[in-house]
Amino acid sequence: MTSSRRGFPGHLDTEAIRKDFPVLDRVLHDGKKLVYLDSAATSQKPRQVLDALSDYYEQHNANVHRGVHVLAEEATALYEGARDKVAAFINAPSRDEVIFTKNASESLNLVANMLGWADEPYRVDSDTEIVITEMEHHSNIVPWQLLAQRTGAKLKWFGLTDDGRLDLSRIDELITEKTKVVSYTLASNILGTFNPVEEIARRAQEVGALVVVDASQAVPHTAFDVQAIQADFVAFTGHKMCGPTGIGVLWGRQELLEDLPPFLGGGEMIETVSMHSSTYAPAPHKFEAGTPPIAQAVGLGAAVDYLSAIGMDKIAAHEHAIVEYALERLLQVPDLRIIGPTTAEDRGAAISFTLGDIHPHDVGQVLDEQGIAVRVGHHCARPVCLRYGIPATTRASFYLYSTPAEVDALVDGLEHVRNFFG
Amino acid sequence: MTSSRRGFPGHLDTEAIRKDFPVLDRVLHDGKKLVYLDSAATSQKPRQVLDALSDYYEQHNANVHRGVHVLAEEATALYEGARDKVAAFINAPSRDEVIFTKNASESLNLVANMLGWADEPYRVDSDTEIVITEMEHHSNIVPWQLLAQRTGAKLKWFGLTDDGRLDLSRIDELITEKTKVVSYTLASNILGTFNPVEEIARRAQEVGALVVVDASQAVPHTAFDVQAIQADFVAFTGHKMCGPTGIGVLWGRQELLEDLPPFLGGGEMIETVSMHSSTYAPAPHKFEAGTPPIAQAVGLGAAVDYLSAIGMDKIAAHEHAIVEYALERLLQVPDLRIIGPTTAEDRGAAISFTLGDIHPHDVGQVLDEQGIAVRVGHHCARPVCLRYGIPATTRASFYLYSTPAEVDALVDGLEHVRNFFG
Amino acid sequence: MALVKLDSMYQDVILDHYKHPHGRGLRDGDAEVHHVNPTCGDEITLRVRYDGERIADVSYEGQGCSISQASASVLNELLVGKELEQARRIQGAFLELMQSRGQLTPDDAMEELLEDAVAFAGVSKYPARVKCALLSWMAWKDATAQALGAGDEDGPKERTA
Amino acid sequence: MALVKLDSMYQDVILDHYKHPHGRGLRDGDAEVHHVNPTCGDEITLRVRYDGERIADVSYEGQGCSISQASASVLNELLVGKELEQARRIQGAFLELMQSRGQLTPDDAMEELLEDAVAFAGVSKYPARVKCALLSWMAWKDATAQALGAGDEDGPKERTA
Ligand SMILES: Cc1ncc(COP(=O)(O)O)c(C=O)c1O
Ligand SMILES: Cc1ncc(COP(=O)(O)O)c(C=O)c1O
Repeated sequence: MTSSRRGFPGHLDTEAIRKDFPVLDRVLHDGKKLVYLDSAATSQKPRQVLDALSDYYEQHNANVHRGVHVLAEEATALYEGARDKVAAFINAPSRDEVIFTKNASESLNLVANMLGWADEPYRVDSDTEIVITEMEHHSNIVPWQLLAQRTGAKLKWFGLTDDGRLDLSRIDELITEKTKVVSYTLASNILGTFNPVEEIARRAQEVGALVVVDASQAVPHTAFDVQAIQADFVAFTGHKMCGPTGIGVLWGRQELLEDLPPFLGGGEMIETVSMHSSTYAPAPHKFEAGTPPIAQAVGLGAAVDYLSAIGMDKIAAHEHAIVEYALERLLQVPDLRIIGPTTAEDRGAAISFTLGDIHPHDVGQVLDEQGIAVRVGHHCARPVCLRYGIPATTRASFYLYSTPAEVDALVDGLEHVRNFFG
Repeated sequence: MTSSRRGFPGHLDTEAIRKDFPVLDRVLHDGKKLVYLDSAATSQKPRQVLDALSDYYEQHNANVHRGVHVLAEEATALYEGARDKVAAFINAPSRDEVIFTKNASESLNLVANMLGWADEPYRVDSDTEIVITEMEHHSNIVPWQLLAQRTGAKLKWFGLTDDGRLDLSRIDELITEKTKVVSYTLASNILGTFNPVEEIARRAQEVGALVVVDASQAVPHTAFDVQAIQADFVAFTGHKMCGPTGIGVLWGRQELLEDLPPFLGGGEMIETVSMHSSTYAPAPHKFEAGTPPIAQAVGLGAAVDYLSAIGMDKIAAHEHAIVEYALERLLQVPDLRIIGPTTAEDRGAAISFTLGDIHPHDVGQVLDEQGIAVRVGHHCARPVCLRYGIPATTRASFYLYSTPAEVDALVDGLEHVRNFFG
Repeated sequence: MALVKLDSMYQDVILDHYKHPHGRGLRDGDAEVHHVNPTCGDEITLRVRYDGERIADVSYEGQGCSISQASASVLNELLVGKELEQARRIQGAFLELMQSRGQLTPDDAMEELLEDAVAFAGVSKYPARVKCALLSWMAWKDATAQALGAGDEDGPKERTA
Repeated sequence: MALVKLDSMYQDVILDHYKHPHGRGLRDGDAEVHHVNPTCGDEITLRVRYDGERIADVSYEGQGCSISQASASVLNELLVGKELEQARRIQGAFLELMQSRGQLTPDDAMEELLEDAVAFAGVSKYPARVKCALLSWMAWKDATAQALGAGDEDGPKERTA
């Protein structure tokens, strides 16, 4: 492939894009410019999102839904407008299917708890099974472990192939008539793998299991359509898609949201309350107890506008090119082993690797001294490390503002790491 | 009492304080300056808090806890530094007792769920009782109703006296050996009442019940000491105390946090995860699943700094004076009935009232046209409305930036409302 | 004090209906529903009586603001005596007007159809109040479905929003 | 490339211990503990053997970064053969140094007490790495409590942080 330090011809104009992200001008350690390769942990935020936050607080701040005064109406319109934007961004059939949570973890816990407290036919109990995969983020493992413990349900999972993909060979034994729910990640935060939707969805439908998709590492990076992925629930998180911290999303099919019980109780989620009993508001409000993350939803709406204006297809193409280039260059580094797919096919913008037997902590530390920010550790996906017999990985991850020059800096930095511990 | 349109001599310099709050310059409806009397719903935010948010996102944004790079270390230090500030603000014996949630509602649900899943001696089940009060916010009613439904426990409550105070006369029958938990609000968001701590705590201790305090309307307004109120858990919310939306706090006694099970599962809250089982991190992390509200915690830390610099005692004295003046003037408005205590003793900065049989919606709308923002409705405390046989109230609420001139504007506005519907 | 905007919400017609409601009180009916507006606590109990396809009576009782009370009064005035089909047309037009966010200026046909109800045009600019104006109309629709057997079988629904 | 700051963390002494660890491997002991650092996955299994109040052996096996590995090696070198009281003093001084956030310059007394372990002074500036440096020391403390019967009765603890 062709590349230059100035960007990829035909792809995103990163020079212009980077001007939108104030933090990318940050200078570290005696004059080294920040090379931020940790977007899979959290993305940076463009000026447009920060301006939306300031504008909200400086002009319109009020609590939502219950007010007849101007600020309350404006705040409500902004908050509910953000819901419209997110619904459009993921092509949700109805805006009422978009629930704002605090992060993807809450979204996934919300589903697990709804199913634990549900009536039939949804109820997860001791006669039923839950299926996940070995490449899940802890946030899509622990909620199901807790549910299994508390209901007596059995937790099962797909294993992984040596090249970092789901092993679907025993799918019919894993997903059975007993399976009530299958929850899997669309894109792995540690391996980078994009998982196949069709096969899992087909088998789940065959046995009547609900499908939950953790799209935390997918929605930020590619055009996303909830109607295309054949899921019943989809979780993702604002801070990884140019939005603020403190906001996540759960999309769910309307009829399920109507049938399933609430999770958190409190203000906003009720219809009428007496000391003896309460009835609940229709979704999405049923699942949004208390004062919602108002400013954060507004910020996420601005992030969605920002990403849409650039174009999700263009962002995906840009990242694909970066990943292709990065894989090519990293594979030339001596002793470097990629943990996950080694080609850019069906692959996201996170690349994990080990470097000889230099511990990732040490790799990360020496890179940091050169201004290069990568993540090291098990990336909240420890079972993947166990599976591949490694304690941890170093992970470089890219986004719309990443450049080939940053890939070059990483490769040079790794050379320095090898010399240091050589 | 003496008062003037310029402020109360000896109390806060509102002219200076108001300059910190950009939204207070907002002009509505053909040139009317905003008179914001809805701080009990949510407070406005000072420039200092907005600057802390911008600074975080523009200079330090990264995910916390797992990074060895500079931004990750800075973000972690800022996030954990906010925990230190909040711990100091409420005089917590240990910083590890401060859990960040998304709002007070989540904090209260967290406690209810911990107790539902706990082992003995904490477990709430069908042999046990839960005691709340009739003046709770829905966020301190519905979580306990859900817990009672799901465990079979019995829910009981303190009634109210005609003058808007807790009726403690039958306390020994209400709180019994069967009572596992007593949860009550320190300050009512609708009546304005400050509740007595001693009597409830004494009786709860006698029977060995845990005490949960909803301090959402207290912490923003008065010097607060968790050690003085003899509680086991305290919940409050950032957006009512000059902080951002999207952040709440649960304080809990360390030994309880150690013994009680987690609620939400996911990244950050674990110690070690395998597909078969997981162990959990010590508190507070055990209760903070997923990427926390990082920027929002930082903003709350700045809010706490801001309030502390002014002085919580001064803020309380200022509000007391405003409330005294407001009660005096409101009681002179014909047909106006205060719902709640009619004197400023043991009373917070929220005043609810009805105005003849003009519906609060109409009161609020006509006030809004004059630039005056009050809240109308049941204020998420519908049982209080039922108790006093009214459909709703109009509520004016004050904060450190409120002035006597705003009280005068309210009283003039109410006069206009009466003429309009007269 | 300039109250142009406000006056456009609180039209004299509305204040009139509020102060002198038509057909208030509960009388015999074929079906009864109870609706609440969870965001503000407005409540209405409403009964319909049909004479074949003709609306013989709409009786109601409730508590709420001037907008929700006046709207119920206007509903009674407009719908009682009408054939169901015509009543549905009126209800549809009122819904359209209320959801217009102040963007719709009623034309002659609409004015003729809605009569006094056009006075609510100004309310559509206030999202928080639209639900008040619609409360009785949603209750009527629900009660009608029940009375004529077209509704679901759950009995009175508690949901409006 | 200027690596002043980094060099102050990765002292030659540390790199030396990392590349040539002392006393690594598991041997007989009176108690065994397994500690993990949840924030990064570093792990250590550590055994102590006592001869009265004298530390006869500290053996260990684990995986982790240079800092945690070197720290275990230094621990072995420093503590084996010492009396418990003296070992506690050393552990206390090391803890103090590690929690100093780079604010503490070891004085002569501390240098004498800590020997090679003073090389970790630079690590204390990196909060994320302090836990790595302390992992084996916390494990030793825990194992000692168990071996000498002063610990709680839960058996091996899984907690470090
Ligand atoms: C007394 C009281 N408790 C709880 C809450 C709930 O707070 P939040 O909506 O931030 O969860 C509120 C405010 O709405 C309140 O006034
Ligand atoms: C695949 C995946 N799922 C879930 C999460 C959890 O997201 P959050 O921490 O925002 O809850 C993350 C990110 O940390 C992730 O990468």
